[in-house]
Amino acid sequence: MAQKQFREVIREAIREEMERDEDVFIMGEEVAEYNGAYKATQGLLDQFGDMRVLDTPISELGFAGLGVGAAMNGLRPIVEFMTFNFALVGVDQIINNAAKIRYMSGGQVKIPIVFRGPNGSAGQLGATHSTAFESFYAHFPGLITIHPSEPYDAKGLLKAAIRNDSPVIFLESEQMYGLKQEVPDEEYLLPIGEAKVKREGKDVTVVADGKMYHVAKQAAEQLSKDGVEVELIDPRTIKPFDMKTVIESVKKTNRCVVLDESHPFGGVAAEVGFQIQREAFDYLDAPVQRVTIPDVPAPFSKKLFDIWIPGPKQVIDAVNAVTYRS
Amino acid sequence: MAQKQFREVIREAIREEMERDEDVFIMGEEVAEYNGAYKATQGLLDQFGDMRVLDTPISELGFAGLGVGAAMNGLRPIVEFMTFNFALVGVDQIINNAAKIRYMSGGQVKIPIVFRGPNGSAGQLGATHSTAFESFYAHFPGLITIHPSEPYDAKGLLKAAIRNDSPVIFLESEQMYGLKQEVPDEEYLLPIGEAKVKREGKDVTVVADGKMYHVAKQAAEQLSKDGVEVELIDPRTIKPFDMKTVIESVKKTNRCVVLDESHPFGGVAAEVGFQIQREAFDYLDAPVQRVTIPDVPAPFSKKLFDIWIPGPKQVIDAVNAVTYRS
Amino acid sequence: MSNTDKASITSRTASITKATDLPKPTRKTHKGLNISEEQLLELYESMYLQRRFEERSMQMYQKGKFGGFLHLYIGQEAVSTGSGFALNDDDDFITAYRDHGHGLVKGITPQKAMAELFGKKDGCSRGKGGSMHYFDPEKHMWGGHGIVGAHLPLAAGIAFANKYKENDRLTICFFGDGAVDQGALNESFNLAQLWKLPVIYVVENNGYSMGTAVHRHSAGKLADRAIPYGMKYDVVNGMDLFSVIEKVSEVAKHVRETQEPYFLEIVTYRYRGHSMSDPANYRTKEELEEYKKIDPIERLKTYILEKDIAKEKDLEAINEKVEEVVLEAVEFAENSDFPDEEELYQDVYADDDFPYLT
Amino acid sequence: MSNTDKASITSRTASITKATDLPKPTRKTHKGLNISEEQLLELYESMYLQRRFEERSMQMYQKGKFGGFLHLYIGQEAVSTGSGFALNDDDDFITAYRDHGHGLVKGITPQKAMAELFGKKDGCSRGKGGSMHYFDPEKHMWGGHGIVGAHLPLAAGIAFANKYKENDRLTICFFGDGAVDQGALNESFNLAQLWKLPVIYVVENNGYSMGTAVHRHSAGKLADRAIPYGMKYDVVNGMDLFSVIEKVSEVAKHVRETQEPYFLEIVTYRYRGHSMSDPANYRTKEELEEYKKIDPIERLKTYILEKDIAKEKDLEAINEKVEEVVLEAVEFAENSDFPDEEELYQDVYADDDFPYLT
Ligand SMILES: Cc1ncc(C[n+]2csc(CCOP(=O)(O)OP(=O)(O)O)c2C)c(N)n1
Ligand SMILES: Cc1ncc(C[n+]2csc(CCOP(=O)(O)OP(=O)(O)O)c2C)c(N)n1
Ligand SMILES: [Mg+2]
Ligand SMILES: [Mg+2]
Repeated sequence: MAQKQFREVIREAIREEMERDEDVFIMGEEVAEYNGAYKATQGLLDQFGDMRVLDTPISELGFAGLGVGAAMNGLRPIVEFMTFNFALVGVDQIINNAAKIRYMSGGQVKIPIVFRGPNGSAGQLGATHSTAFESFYAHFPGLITIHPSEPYDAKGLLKAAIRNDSPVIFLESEQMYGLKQEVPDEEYLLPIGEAKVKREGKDVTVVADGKMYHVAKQAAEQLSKDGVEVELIDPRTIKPFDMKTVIESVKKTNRCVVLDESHPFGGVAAEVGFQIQREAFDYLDAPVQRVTIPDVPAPFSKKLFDIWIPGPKQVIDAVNAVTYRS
Repeated sequence: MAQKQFREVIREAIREEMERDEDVFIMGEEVAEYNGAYKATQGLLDQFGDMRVLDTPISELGFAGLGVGAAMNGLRPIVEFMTFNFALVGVDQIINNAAKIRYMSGGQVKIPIVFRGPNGSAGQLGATHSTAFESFYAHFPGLITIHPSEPYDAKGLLKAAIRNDSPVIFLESEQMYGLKQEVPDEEYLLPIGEAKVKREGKDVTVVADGKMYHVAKQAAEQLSKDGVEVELIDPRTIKPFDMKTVIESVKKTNRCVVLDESHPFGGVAAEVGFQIQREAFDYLDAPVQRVTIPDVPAPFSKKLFDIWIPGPKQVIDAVNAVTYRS
Repeated sequence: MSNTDKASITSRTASITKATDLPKPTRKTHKGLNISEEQLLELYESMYLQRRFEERSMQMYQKGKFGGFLHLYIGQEAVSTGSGFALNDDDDFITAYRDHGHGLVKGITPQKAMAELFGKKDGCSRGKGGSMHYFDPEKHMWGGHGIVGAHLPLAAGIAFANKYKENDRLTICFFGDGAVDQGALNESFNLAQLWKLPVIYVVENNGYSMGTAVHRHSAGKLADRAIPYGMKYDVVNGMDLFSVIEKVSEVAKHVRETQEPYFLEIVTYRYRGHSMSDPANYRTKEELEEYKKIDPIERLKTYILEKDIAKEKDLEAINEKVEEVVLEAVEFAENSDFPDEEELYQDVYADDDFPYLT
Repeated sequence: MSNTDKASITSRTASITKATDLPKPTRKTHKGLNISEEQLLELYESMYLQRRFEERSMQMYQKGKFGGFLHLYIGQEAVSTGSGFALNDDDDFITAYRDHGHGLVKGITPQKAMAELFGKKDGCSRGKGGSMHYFDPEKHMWGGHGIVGAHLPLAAGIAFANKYKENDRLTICFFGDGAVDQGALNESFNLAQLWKLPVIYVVENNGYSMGTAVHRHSAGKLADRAIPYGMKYDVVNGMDLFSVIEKVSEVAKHVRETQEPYFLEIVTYRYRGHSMSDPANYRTKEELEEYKKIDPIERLKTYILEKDIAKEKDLEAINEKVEEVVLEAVEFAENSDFPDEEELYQDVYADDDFPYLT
């Protein structure tokens, strides 16, 4: 076991899969000669050459679609978006082509492709550079959506994603690339679609993915000092979402708060909250609460931004609400 | 009062607003010389000339963005998408530009623009032509989303949308264009963001927008014969969503079913269901149920399509579930 | 402000009678093009099959046998047929929603093709795609695509995979003149030229994007869209089978050798409206008649008869055979079953146990 | 399959030393261009202001005074300055995220500009936009846009509105060489030419899209992207202020008269990395030095001194004045308040009572 950064394990997962299977290749803006805008692809060009590690023009629609076509015809592309904000200009290729062609062809065409890159906000970058897309992609059938919060999960899930025969949206975070965790030296894969209880507790269930997991964790630690034991669940995969694990926990704690970096309307939190009330209605001692980015675009100003992005305080407030401590 | 078709009142609303305000113009594929793919713009070219009624190339990104730019600089564009499925290639202009520029400019730039056209499925058109986008657009701050189900609402709301200084997504339906209703001869506007109780009932609240409203209505009529009185609410506007009206009703009926033509994950139904449990937890006698398009793309085959699209039977099942009649 | 106060943004010329200009057809004979007499008759049969197949489809549609959109290719058959002939069987085809001709040329059987229109499980896309989404990857038919322009990047990707695998296959991508205005074209052209991908992009310029004449939607000449990338290009008479065969053969040779993309504007015409609901009021009857005079099937027929390659009655025999094939296809489609209910939840994900949300 | 087995998709030429070729500068003098001596000094001041403003911004950024991205325009000042001079004050500017120079040229005060970087309420976008989103519509500055290529259609729309209102304003839209590959460019060009919109599209070709040299991301020559549409175009030396002024003036006259769009490739160079985090290892020191030798500010300075329009000390005086202005701007920004908390929920919708969801 060694301490590894999030960006390192992303790179390792890609490298290992490219070594294992020569149909795997990677493309995106600045992934090759520049070694990645956030250095997630460092060294890959040198190791694999420029037929397998390709710098693209700024043509998200073009290269996302090129990836889908290559996947249809037998390759296993990894497409890096410099951030997922920029994928919006190419999103038709993801939602109409990658996600639907298998179905429209009656299952004759498989599309094993991974779209990956940073998601959500990364500090003061303004409204066009700060959107979180986990809810957006999970809405559309045909896509798998993965949103890990820690290096260990990220590595095992990215490898599984590359081997999966369906299109996968794999969401990372600029602000987590430096995050370190113990990661096994030997190869491992993790199953897509399994949540993980990362902290056990009896008082309240908190569900939080991606960056919000870390916010929830901080809150849980503080709450613990206050005698409130949070059961913290990291769904890791957003679609398919492992509700079983969540429902089991809620049946024990009878209370739940869901965190989510998307905007509130129809976000992951709304979905999970809806399902909890549907599946565990008689177990709930309080309505499910959510903590999300507010329903406004990201402001630039640091002062506003700090209010905009949810912190442990909001989580604690929500936990207080569901435990009627407020 | 006269009986008018949905497509007629759309046309009337546009015409009246263009007559009233010379800054209003309309563009889109086949809106001018062809008189509209679905004839919603019939006669407008002849009346207003080709500077105000413009046929565009198939360049959704280009002309959606051109509309946003024109709105920034003082005009009030109406942009028709032949269907909202095709807007996906231009959606960056809606989500990143139309919705965010006002905010990023600190309020200095207003963007009075209406994006309109048919939404959702229209029979056997296959997966790329059948997606409903109300949940999708409502997710992103900066946009107003309107989804009327009947001519009367459509006309009053479209006129209000054209006069509104924020970008509006106005969703219609190919399958409803022929639908008729009594509509006043004199001018009227309707307020954006107000739901309407279209049928009063004491046993269960049903919320349904757009095409699903008509499905719910059918179900309500059948249920009534069975002694179950549905209170049927048409939200009309999806963002902002009039939860007050819904909550009031649920407090009376203690049960709710939400219909929605989107896919389930994070759809309108999830959002409304989540909010109901949050705001009316103590009033609920049963978990909120939803009836949506399933989580698969639209199949072509009539047999599969008929299963895919929700009908009154599913609504009745859901009502039975929340009233424990099943 | 009235109609007349306001400057007109486009000049609406009332006098346009023909939407496009056709380049001269080739002067080569079938011998000059290395087409045997037998092949010539096969080509005739293929074109006639596409036509009759669609005429019957139209009939079935009008009878209410199936729903959805139906976009007919009638008039454009020389493009699919000539391209198919000039290329290898394992070269890859991809096209837009007006895809019946291309599908049949690539070897989708009329039965499977018709069953797909009917939404039956024996359809080429198992009834899930319909008219706009013909798929048969084993036959190198990669669809049938409904979002205008969205398959152009896919073609670059299919070509990329072929180059990556060094398998010598090339990709041909068909689309309409309306698709030329989508940025997808330019992004694909740039990528294809930059990465030297073995792909032939073909715009089937039939003069109209739905009701919009080509000069009203695209500034400049369509073929010129290749120029900025340094991509090679040419304009071809698409009402003449030999012209298509000649040019696509030449281009295919070049593309296979250089592994560089090519852009062809093949000028053609659709006889029917855009789809079944379009009365095509935007064009004159005279224009339509002009084109019917140079109908690709009639033209080949005349050639065959004039060169005495076959007799009228031989061609009649072919026609009858085709007629039977098409009627069998209709019967096959009628008798085929609809997909099973469970099919609704199949083929979305690779994983058969995918836990679908409700 | 190893690195060497596999055919290389792009030829990585190690010997490229210069990313772009500069066209020859104009031979005209300031008199030939109708620039008065006073204006010449103002132009010098404007360029120097942009430079010093950014040098100070960089310092403030490094001191941690503000966060986010900071993209510096240093080296490219002749483009913004020459364009601003050649156009009217009420002509409309729109650009990408490297927007400080354009904003200052359009009359955003250094104070407001600096306050925006600091995220303060007195910023030109009230602290909500930041470095990438400078807005001042009253001064006809329409942003500051962060999604590469996404503002090109906006420019067509701004121009459309001007044409619609028949107000004789024209629109100039700046973007980087990287944006040329976005389909947004082609869709905008087609619309602008088809509808004859009074807009000048300017690619500031500084040789690199982030770390990717222009020939590695764009096939062919950038200016040629106008050809297919029949759009007029030209290539300009962007290190030379006079060349920019000459060409943009000419083009503006033409566009105003004909109401037709124009495409200019203005070749220039950025001295700094793409943003503050980019060490710019993809280019040689020599290349950078080559360009610094033809620095636009130095070049104008030399011209002014050689022609004896002003003395060294006059220019020093200007520099000092600018220095003060910039320092005052920093002070202003430091002292300005952050927006109020309530501002978070303002300016999203036109309706101040919008019921935000929680
Ligand atoms: C992105 C997108 N926009 C609009 C449409 C609607 N539409 C379908 S076909 C068509 C016209 C296309 O014409 P063309 O490309 O010339 O092909 P043809 O029909 O002549 O074969 C339009 C506007 C669509 N399917 N996709
Ligand atoms: C659609 C999109 N893709 C990617 C990015 C990330 N990005 C920002 S700037 C940039 C390079 C642009 O270079 P260029 O257009 O030449 O402008 P310059 O920086 O040289 O001024 C990239 C890739 C983005 N902002 N938007
Ligand atoms: Mg056409
Ligand atoms: Mg550049």
